[in-house]
Amino acid sequence: MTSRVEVFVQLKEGMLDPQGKTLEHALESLGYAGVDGVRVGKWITFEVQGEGREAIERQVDEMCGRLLANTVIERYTFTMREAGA
Amino acid sequence: MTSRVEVFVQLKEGMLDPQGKTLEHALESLGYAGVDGVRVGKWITFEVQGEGREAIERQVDEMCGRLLANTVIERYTFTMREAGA
Amino acid sequence: MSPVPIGVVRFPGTNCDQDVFDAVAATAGAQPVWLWHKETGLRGVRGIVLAGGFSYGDYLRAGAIARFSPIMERVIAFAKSGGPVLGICNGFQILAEAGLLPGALMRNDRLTFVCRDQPLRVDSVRSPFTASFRPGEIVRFPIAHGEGNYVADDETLDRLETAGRVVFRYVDEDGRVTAAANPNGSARSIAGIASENGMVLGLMPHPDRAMSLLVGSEDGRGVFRGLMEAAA
Amino acid sequence: MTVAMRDTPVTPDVVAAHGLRPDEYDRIVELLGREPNFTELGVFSLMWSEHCGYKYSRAWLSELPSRGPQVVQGPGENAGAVDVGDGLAVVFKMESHNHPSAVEPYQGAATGVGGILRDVFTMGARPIAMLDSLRFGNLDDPHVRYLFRHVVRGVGDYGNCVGVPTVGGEVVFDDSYAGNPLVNAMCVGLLRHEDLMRATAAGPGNPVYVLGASTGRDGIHGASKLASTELSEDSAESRPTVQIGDPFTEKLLLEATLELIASGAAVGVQDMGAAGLTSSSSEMAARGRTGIEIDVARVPRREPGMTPYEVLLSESQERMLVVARPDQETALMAIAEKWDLPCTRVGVVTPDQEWRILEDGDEVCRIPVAALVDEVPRYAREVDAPQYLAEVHARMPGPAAVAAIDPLAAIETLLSAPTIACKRWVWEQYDHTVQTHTMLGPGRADAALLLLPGTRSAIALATDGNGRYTYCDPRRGGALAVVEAARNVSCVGARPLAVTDCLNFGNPEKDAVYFQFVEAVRGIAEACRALDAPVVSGNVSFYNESPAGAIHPTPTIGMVGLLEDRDERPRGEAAGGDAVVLVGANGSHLGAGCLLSEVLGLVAGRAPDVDLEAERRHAEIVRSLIREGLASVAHDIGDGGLAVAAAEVCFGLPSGLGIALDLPAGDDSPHGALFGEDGARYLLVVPAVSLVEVRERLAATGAPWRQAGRVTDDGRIGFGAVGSRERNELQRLWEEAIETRMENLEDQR
Ligand SMILES: Nc1ncnc2c1ncn2[C@@H]1O[C@H](COP(=O)(O)OP(=O)(O)O)[C@@H](O)[C@H]1O
Ligand SMILES: [Mg+2]
Repeated sequence: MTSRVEVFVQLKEGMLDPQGKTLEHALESLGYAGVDGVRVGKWITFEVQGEGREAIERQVDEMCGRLLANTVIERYTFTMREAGA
Repeated sequence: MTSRVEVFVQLKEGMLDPQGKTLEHALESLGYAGVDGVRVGKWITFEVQGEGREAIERQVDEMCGRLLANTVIERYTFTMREAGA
Repeated sequence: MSPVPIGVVRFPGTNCDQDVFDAVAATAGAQPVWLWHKETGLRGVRGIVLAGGFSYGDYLRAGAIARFSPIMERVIAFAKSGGPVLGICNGFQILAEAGLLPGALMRNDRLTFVCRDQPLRVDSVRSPFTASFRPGEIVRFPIAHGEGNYVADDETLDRLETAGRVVFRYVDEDGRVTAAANPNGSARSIAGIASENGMVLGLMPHPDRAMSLLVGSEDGRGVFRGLMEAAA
Repeated sequence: MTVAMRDTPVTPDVVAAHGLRPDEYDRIVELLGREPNFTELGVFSLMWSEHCGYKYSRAWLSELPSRGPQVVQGPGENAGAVDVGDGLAVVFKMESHNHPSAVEPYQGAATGVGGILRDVFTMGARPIAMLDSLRFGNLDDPHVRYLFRHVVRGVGDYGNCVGVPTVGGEVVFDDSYAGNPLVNAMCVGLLRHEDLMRATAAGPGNPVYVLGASTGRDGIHGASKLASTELSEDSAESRPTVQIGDPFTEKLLLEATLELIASGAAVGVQDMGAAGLTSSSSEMAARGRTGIEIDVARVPRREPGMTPYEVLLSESQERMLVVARPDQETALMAIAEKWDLPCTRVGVVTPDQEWRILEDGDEVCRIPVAALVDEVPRYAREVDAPQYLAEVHARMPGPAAVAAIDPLAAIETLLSAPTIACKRWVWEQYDHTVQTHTMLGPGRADAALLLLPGTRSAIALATDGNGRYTYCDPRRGGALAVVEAARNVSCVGARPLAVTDCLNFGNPEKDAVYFQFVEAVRGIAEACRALDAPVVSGNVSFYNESPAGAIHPTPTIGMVGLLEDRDERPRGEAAGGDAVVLVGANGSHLGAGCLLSEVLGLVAGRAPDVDLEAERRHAEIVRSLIREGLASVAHDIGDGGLAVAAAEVCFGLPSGLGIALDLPAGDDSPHGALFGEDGARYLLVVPAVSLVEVRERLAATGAPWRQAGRVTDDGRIGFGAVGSRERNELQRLWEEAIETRMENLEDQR
């Protein structure tokens, strides 16, 4: 079975996000009013082969915790769906 | 009305994605077999104030094209939902 | 007395490896030894330096991938057994990712790479790496990094401070901690921290680039002397 | 799909779409003895383009001096090389990446750095320094800021990651570059003479390898637009013409290549840069007087379904073509594996001087190597001076208009003009201290100064060019680029050794542009000859035009100088009471200068006259004063004249010090003396104790000179009777001009 995974990584709540702040200022100076709380994170997509939804989920979770996010400063979520489905 | 927007930015199809490539190698050497086609993009979230779903959508689309994505090499999509809803 | 072998770890994207190798070689009593990232042994070295650079490209996050390399498994064990380990720049990032030092190094708050001559204050001489400095001494090491913004929660920061584990701080020419003198937004202007036993030091500035007045400063020699003595 | 492409008939329209003229096509048919197929046509269009074949420029480039006892390798290889003593040679070249940077500034600049690095390390040299010479439009325009911000980031991120210090360069802002920025990068490498590697495909039977990244559809330019219309199922979207840089792979390639060359396993190595596999393979064969046979099916791909046409023309980055010794293939593979780089055998060197391309064993192209490399058409024509020159010269404002300019206000305007202002915002983003040999980095002196490890000597590096001068006076402009670089190198005590050039011009098919080019090359040739600084490598970039017109013609010069004893450099120390000495005549020439352009917004008049004999003599005088410790600071007088030079010298002194200038007596208008950009001039700081000796020495040379002022303790900069300003006030204007503008974030991405 091939699953399509999308991982979303963002700085934890309460951590200052300078990139988000900068974008927010930039949007403002371009005249986009009313934009607030911009945060910039990562969106990582891939396919993974394997059997058993739960087993794969566990594996992806581990990949996120070990490598894709630094859990000292970041939090992550991910979604999974069967590819081609 | 406050809408929550999520923007997803990725290199266009066919573009070399050095980030994705090195990440894929890393996952492999960490023993995660069967991972394929890793691509690393940006996930930008924010809130925007405004009236009229379509008007806001047009505005967000413009923001993406002008600032949030580099449309020479990247493509983007976004989702919107009413905040607090 | 035979020279003390000091390991210099080379990841494929390490680019200060030669600088560090030369710095160790210039330290009386020390002998540099290359350690390749694919190696699973430490060649009998008694101290280790993780040099600056971009270990595996560092596209995802500096040091994120390097910490899982074969050599790092051994470096982690070596540090846990009390061996001296010096992490400079990317080396600091790797030590933080590996959990040998607390906190994390985020992208510089100004969002750009920054390279300059940086005055630093030696805020603790408890660690063997700074044993040859005077407390409060101002030294100059170059900095050159894009992800040197040190962050940790307040509790951790307090703990580091009270235990004398904040070793270097960014200061201005007069030795004052100011926002303008902080090149990357680091919490409490922290430039380098040590482990509880003082034997692991991570810092963003480059003592390896401050080994000769010909290039502007020789203040880095003390750090390498400290490493050699801790390893001896 | 593949079949359809290969069978695409070669009609006159297809030929024209490939940028080939009908007579050029006829010549191809004559050389082949038959009509080319579609793939072969694409190959010719590339190899016969200006970019690869130098068809408009080659005839003139041959006028540049390229010999000298110091030259180890002249033009013709991936980079030039000069002897620096102690068995060492310095390898260097400059290259442009203007068009890619206009389309995608970050990636364009980054891959420009990548390309020039490869040119140097394929020679077996370890890159030890980078310099970047940049031109943009007006910094008050958000799009210009966007280009500037991302070009700088691209240059920095790539060089920083590979670990090569960017130690110098220049940045100029002028409207003529608004639609077409210039991004020129220079790389300098170091090797022992015996390690020099040439890009030759020698030894029939030797295997040919591709080392490094896989091949995608990157950068298949103009020609491929046509190809993609044939491929209806692929949308233009999926046809990236922008190349993405991968500095980590470059670093691997750098280490692997140097190891490979040191191991003796390689016969020849060539970067697969512009025109990729096609130019690298045919040029290597041409140099080796051999043939080469490559099976494109064996070239590792990043994407499925690529045609031979695409594989041959792809400009994917971070790839090398390697000709190996037949008995050394295991050594080659071991090195590739150590660095985790793919390495694939794709062909073989043949004895027959044919360039043969196969796909899975079937022949796709067969072209005599000479037809691709030696038979490139060359166009040389004599054209008359264009009309605009007389108009520009006539536009020179009269003395009354100049006298009306408030000199103190003009000084402030000049110091805060981005072209003159401090470039810290740029070079702080570049790692300029890695490799620990940077004695004088950016912002420290007019040229960078690098230690040569294991020796007593140092090399000086500088880039210079002035588009405004060249626009007003093409020949002088070419010469002035060379002499300014030589002055910069001399200011750190070094003697010019050799140069590389990057010739940025508009469309050479236009007579005016062609005239500018030919004259500028002549100017460069004259100056290089007079200064004994041969041209050992270079690059031509034409078609730098936007809808608003051509850029100012901008030849840029990268110079390498040698300081045999690193201790004989200026010490930079100064104290109140030291003398400020002007070597050279008093200023008077305002034509084509910064006072007119920055204060009046005028490009007018003639460029400063070039006296090569004076340049040579004055540079020697300055070097000898530095060598003997009689001058502790030296700065050449260029943009903005004496006023700007004095301010810049002052900004480099310990805080608290000032400078009081004396202006020459008997002048009613101080503008010429303050702002004149006459050549062969330097401003020195002479320790008070040495002044008597310096006077005697200068008097004996017969060169014009005067004591132009002194170092003061009052923290002010005084401009004679014109008035004075707080040093800190002027310094702030100068230091913050660019930073303040870049704090505006609307161009951030
Ligand atoms: N793009 C750049 N990259 C690196 N260094 C630069 C760049 N532009 C300017 N510099 C450095 O800033 C200093 C001043 O440059 P410039 O203003 O061109 O000086 P000058 O007018 O004396 O030639 C030099 O040390 C130069 O190398
Ligand atoms: Mg200049």
